[in-house]
Amino acid sequence: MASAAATRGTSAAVKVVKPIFSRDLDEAKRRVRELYRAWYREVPNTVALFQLDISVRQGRDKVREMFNKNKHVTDPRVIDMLVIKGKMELQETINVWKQKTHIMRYFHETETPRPTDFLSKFYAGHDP
Amino acid sequence: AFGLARFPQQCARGRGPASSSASSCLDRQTDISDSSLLVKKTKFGPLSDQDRIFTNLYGRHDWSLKGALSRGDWYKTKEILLKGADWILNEIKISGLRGRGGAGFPTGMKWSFMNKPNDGRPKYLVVNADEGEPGTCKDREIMRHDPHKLVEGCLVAGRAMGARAAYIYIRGEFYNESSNLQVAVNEAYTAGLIGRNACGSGYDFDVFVMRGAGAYICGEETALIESIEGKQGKPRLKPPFPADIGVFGCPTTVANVETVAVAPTICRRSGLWFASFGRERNSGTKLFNISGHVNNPCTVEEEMSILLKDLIERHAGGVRGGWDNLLGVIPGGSSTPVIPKSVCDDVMMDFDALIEAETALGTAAIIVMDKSTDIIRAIARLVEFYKHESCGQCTPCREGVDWMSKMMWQFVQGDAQYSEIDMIWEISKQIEGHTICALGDGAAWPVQGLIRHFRPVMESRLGQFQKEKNQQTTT
Amino acid sequence: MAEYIQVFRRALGQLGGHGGIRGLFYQLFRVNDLKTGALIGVDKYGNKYYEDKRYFFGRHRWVIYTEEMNGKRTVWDVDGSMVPSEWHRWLHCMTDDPPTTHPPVSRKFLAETHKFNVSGTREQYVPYSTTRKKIHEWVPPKAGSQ
Amino acid sequence: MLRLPVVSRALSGVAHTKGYGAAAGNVRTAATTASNLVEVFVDGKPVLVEPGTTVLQACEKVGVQIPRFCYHERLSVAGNCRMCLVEIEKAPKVLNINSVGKSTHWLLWLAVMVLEDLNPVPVAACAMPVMKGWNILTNSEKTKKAREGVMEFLLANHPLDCPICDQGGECDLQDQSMMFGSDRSRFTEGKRAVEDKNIGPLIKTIMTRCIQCTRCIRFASEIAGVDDLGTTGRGNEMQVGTYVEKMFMSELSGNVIDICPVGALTSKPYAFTARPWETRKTESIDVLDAVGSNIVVSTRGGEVMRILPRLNEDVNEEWISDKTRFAYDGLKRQRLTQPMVKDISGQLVPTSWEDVLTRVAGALQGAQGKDVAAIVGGLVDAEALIALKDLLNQLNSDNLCTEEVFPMAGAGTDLRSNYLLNTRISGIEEADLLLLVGTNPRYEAPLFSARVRKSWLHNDLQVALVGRKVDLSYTYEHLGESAQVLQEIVAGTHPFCKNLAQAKHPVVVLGSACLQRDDGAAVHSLVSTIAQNVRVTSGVQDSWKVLNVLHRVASQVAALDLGYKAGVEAIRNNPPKVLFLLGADGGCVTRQDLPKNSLIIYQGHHGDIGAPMADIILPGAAYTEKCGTYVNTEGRAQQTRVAVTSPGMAREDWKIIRAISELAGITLPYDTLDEVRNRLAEVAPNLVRYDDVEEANYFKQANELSKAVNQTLLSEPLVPPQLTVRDFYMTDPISRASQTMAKCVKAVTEGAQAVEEPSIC
Repeated sequence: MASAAATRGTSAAVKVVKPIFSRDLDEAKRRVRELYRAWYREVPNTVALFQLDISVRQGRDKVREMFNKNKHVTDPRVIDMLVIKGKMELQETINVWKQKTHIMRYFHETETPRPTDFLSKFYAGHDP
Repeated sequence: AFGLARFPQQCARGRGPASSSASSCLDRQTDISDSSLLVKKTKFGPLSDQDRIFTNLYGRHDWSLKGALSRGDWYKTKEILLKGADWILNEIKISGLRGRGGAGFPTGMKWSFMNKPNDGRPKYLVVNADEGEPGTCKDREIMRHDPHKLVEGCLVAGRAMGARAAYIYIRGEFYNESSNLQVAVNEAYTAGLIGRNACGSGYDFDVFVMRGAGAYICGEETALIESIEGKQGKPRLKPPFPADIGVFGCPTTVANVETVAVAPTICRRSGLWFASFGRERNSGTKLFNISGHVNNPCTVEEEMSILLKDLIERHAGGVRGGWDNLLGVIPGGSSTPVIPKSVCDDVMMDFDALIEAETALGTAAIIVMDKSTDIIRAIARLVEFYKHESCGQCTPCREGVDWMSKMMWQFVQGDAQYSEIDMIWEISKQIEGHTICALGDGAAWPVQGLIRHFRPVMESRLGQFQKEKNQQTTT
Repeated sequence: MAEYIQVFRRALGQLGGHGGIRGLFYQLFRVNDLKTGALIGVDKYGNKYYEDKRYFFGRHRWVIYTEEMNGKRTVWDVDGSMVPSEWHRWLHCMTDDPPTTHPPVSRKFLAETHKFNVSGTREQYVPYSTTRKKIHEWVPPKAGSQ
Repeated sequence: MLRLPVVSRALSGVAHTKGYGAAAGNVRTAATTASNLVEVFVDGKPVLVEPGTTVLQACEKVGVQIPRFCYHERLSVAGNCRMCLVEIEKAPKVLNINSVGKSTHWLLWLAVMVLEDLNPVPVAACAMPVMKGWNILTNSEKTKKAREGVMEFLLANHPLDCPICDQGGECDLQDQSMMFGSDRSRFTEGKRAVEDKNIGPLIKTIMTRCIQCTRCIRFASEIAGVDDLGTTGRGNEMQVGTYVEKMFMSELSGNVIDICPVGALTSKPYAFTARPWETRKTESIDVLDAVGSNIVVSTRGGEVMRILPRLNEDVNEEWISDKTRFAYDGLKRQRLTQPMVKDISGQLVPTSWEDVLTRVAGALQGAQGKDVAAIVGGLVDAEALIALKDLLNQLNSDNLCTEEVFPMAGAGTDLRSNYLLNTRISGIEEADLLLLVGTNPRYEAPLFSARVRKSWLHNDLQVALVGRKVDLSYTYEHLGESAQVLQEIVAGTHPFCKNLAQAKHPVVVLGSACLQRDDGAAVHSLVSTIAQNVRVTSGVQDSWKVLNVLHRVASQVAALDLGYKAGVEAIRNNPPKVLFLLGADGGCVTRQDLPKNSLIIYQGHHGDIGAPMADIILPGAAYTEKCGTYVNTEGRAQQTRVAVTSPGMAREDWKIIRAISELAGITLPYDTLDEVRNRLAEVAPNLVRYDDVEEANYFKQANELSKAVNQTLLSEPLVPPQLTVRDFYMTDPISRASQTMAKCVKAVTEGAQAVEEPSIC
């Protein structure tokens, strides 16, 4: 429903869309800050609880990085959605519904980029 | 003894070249002006000797052409043929003749189905002489003692439907019958009665005798056609009906031996004469085969609608040990349901009366069973027969009859539950009407008749068995 | 005081037992431990087997590996499987009779020359697959066969 | 056996055979006019159908499926399973008395009469033609009861071995007993057991499971044309079998596996390997003959588990040949999985793509013009063909040949009409006379042959054959063995000319095997002249095509469309330094034909005949592993799809060629499949119009040109290469690698018993 509403919103910009939580960007930002704060405070617990081989600082840096990844988003509806997802992650972390590997997956190096030109694709393997 | 005693008279009538009534009939166009025939009959039988069609039923006389001529066969056949198909059909229709093979379809109507515009294909008459129904022995008597009646009947019936040839499909076990029939056909060919320009009427007609290999199912008309064509004798689907696509893909009518054999006599003596016997819609004379627990088993020609009791007492010398010793009767060959004594007391032997009694006339093969009979075993044996003779083509018959047979033998032992009586009733209902041909029905009906009238017998058998078993376990 | 003397004596014993300061350090770096004991025997590869009952059970028997075995230099790269089977049972306290006093019964399944464990090397045993091969590749004919 | 005398078919309307309309119904006949439609009701819903439509078909028309076992729309109606019983509610008798007497109406009337008598008996929907005003009750109490009863009987003697039955999951009996059966069993007796029969290495029989629907028997006698199967015994002992212990020897035998509604006939190679719900199905095209049968490739875990037919009325209906169905195990054997080069000792050793491509590119750079040549085999897709052609053209070479020969004299391959099956496969159904020249369609194109048989059976197609006498599944007039017969026909001195002159829709089919001969051009010219003459005498419209060429390999039409030269004569005459074999396994050019220092590059998927003589081997993808365009003998472009990834380091063919071109410095201008197909469309637009047949024309002109051919006819008889079923099974690298096909050959030559049986089940 939400996505349908979102598309409608983009097609007719004048039209007031139904908000998820936040009525405007400021409110959305407030929610983001709240979430960030919660994560920031949770990191030491997480490191201890999961016996992670990282320092608290590294954990907080990662949180910051994850938030920064989406800093270009301006649509309050999208922000709200991301906040919801972030809260879900947080809850899963606090309740130890995740396991160590799931946490460490945030620190996983990005995979090697796929080859783009024909010949390297050919050498790399089957590329349907 | 009663049936046989009348022979001299019969022959006396038959010896003349033609009876007066026969010749008169040919000269007039039949109409319903003869008011004497409109009087409704209430009493049927016994048949007087001059009204018998099959005058050499017991083989006391010469069956060959010479004897046949002396009994009035082949008399004025040419004139009958020259009267044309419509006249013959009209006579048959007036006579009210119904098929004698079991189903009782009005013969006149059936034959008239063949009278449609010619599309270039020849038409055929197929005579069903595959008489395999247990208890039935009427056609064989005709074929071995009066084969010329059949050959002439083929010609007349063939003319009525414009057939090019007749195939007589005779049961493989009937060796002597087929020999006699073949001889009769040869005689008729030699005498110019059939073949090219049959009887000098300008009509070409061939008769072929073909022997089956002894399968009961080949008595079913479409299976018979398949068998003639050289395939496995398995019934075809209808439609298309044989009248449209029959033997070798050509229009075909399949008729019983008796039906065909009475046709010339009907034409000679008029349909009204034939219609004067029996009740309305059940007219004519009929060959009855009485077998089982009677003092004198016999095949006898009798008027339709005769009382069953009358028939048994008069011709078969009564039930062994007296009428009160009667347990039940299978009135129309093994596939018809059994009727108990209470029904037998006053039932008339014709199509409609027996339908009302929830059985059927069938081939009019009366199987009499007295009180010494193990009726469950008798029916079980019949079902086993049908199991053995099922062609295996369609599911309900193939699987159901086998199942019924197994269950029936358990009932004979008594080794079954009471609820299984209802179950076998249901199974028989699942078979009935769901098969390609009527064999499934024929296998289901005896079981249904048994349950309908002899359920207490079955239940007591089951109880008996339980009791014995309990005794054995306690001791 | 006597305690210190005891310690001193043991230190001297270590110095003597390992062949002076140099030997002591060599031993320390190589074995990561300094122990002296009775030399029970030397096998044909040069592994030396010691026993000192003063240590508690489990530590009282040890081996100082040879420096070169089966053509392999084993100064630093030692492996437990260098102990031949006849010494193995004594070393692991399966028996108190060393092969020096009780020579082992020779068995035909015992190798003449003891082999190292080949796990992790090219010669290691790899169980063959019992599953069907999905693709059977074409094997080119041997050169000159056609 | 089934072919009825002509008179019986004179009867108008529907009553053709025992099939009664249903079998005849799928033969294309002139459409009946809409005016005499009959209105019937299905559960009260009105529907207009043609007279003679069966109850089952009428129900199908409104989307009501009647359960059935024995009924199959392409087979005659047996009506023996009785599963399709439905109750009929008849309208008050509305009989037009005037119509009685006309045969068809008369028939209907009779049926009404009989029904009147038998009512209220449910009727078998598959066989009963509808009457006006009938209300078909497909869901009434009586109908349900009848179905349940039949179902109970069927299950009474059916073993409960679904867990070990290969039909499980696609079993009609399973499905329908769930839908229509009772929820409990009352059968306490012992079940019947039937001995299994060995009917060859393809079909596994578990006869206890048989429900005697006789579909297989009818398929064998009607479609396959071999009366091998039949029933023995009566009643409950009735068995389906081959009468005597023998193999079910038909090139279409595998189809009985599909039509068997239960697990009585299952696939032997597929036995106990997979379940239908765990396989992934990919719709694809068969390339083992030139018909281009539509198939479904079932795969599991990157492995082809089985191949099933896919419905295409214009090509294969719903049948496929045994080679198509069972040769898939050839895809797993003898595969080229990594690039190889010959080392100094002359031994082929595996290497890397980088290495091998550099070598090939280097060799190509060093050879220009006529020093480079390519031969393509029979299984190559159009994408690879165009890529290879572009590559060689960049090198200024035009030595591109196909292995199959096609005479270039006269119009040669310039006019498409010369080398296509112009009438199309489905067109055979409308033909009334078929002249086969030097071909054995039964084994060269089994599904074309099945179509001919269908037409022969239902439309009185007259067939004549010039060439070696072969066993076809229909009768034919044998006109003679040698090509001189053709001359006589052209000259009008042959007695068969009379028949030709009378034909209304004649078809002449020339087998591609004839064209391999030295006098191929002359034969083609003669056949072209016969076709042209017959076309004039028959007076058919321009849309009717007479001349046809029946190819044997899948790639030929696409190759000719793309401008490949047919035949390797040019290469033998002018041996190149670098020879590129693209799937060429016919062995037309051997190393002896080439100079000592020449380089042979083989690209393909099987180590068969081409690979051992190569210096460099480039592993390609087989037809189940690539998305490729194939054009069948009709000129119909169809595409295969990727069902599994190609094994090891094998790559799609066009990609290999594209990679070579880049390394050789002459980069071909396409990187993706779509771009290759755009290039295809530039060269031959019909190749990318999938499932469409581009019509060919200019028959007359082609014939005119062919008259210029000045070749003497050889006196040898025209002998197609596949004479018996033994020759059918192994014709290409894939089927030659297949063990199943090898077993078939063994079974055919030594009897079914010679092939060892797995002792399971």
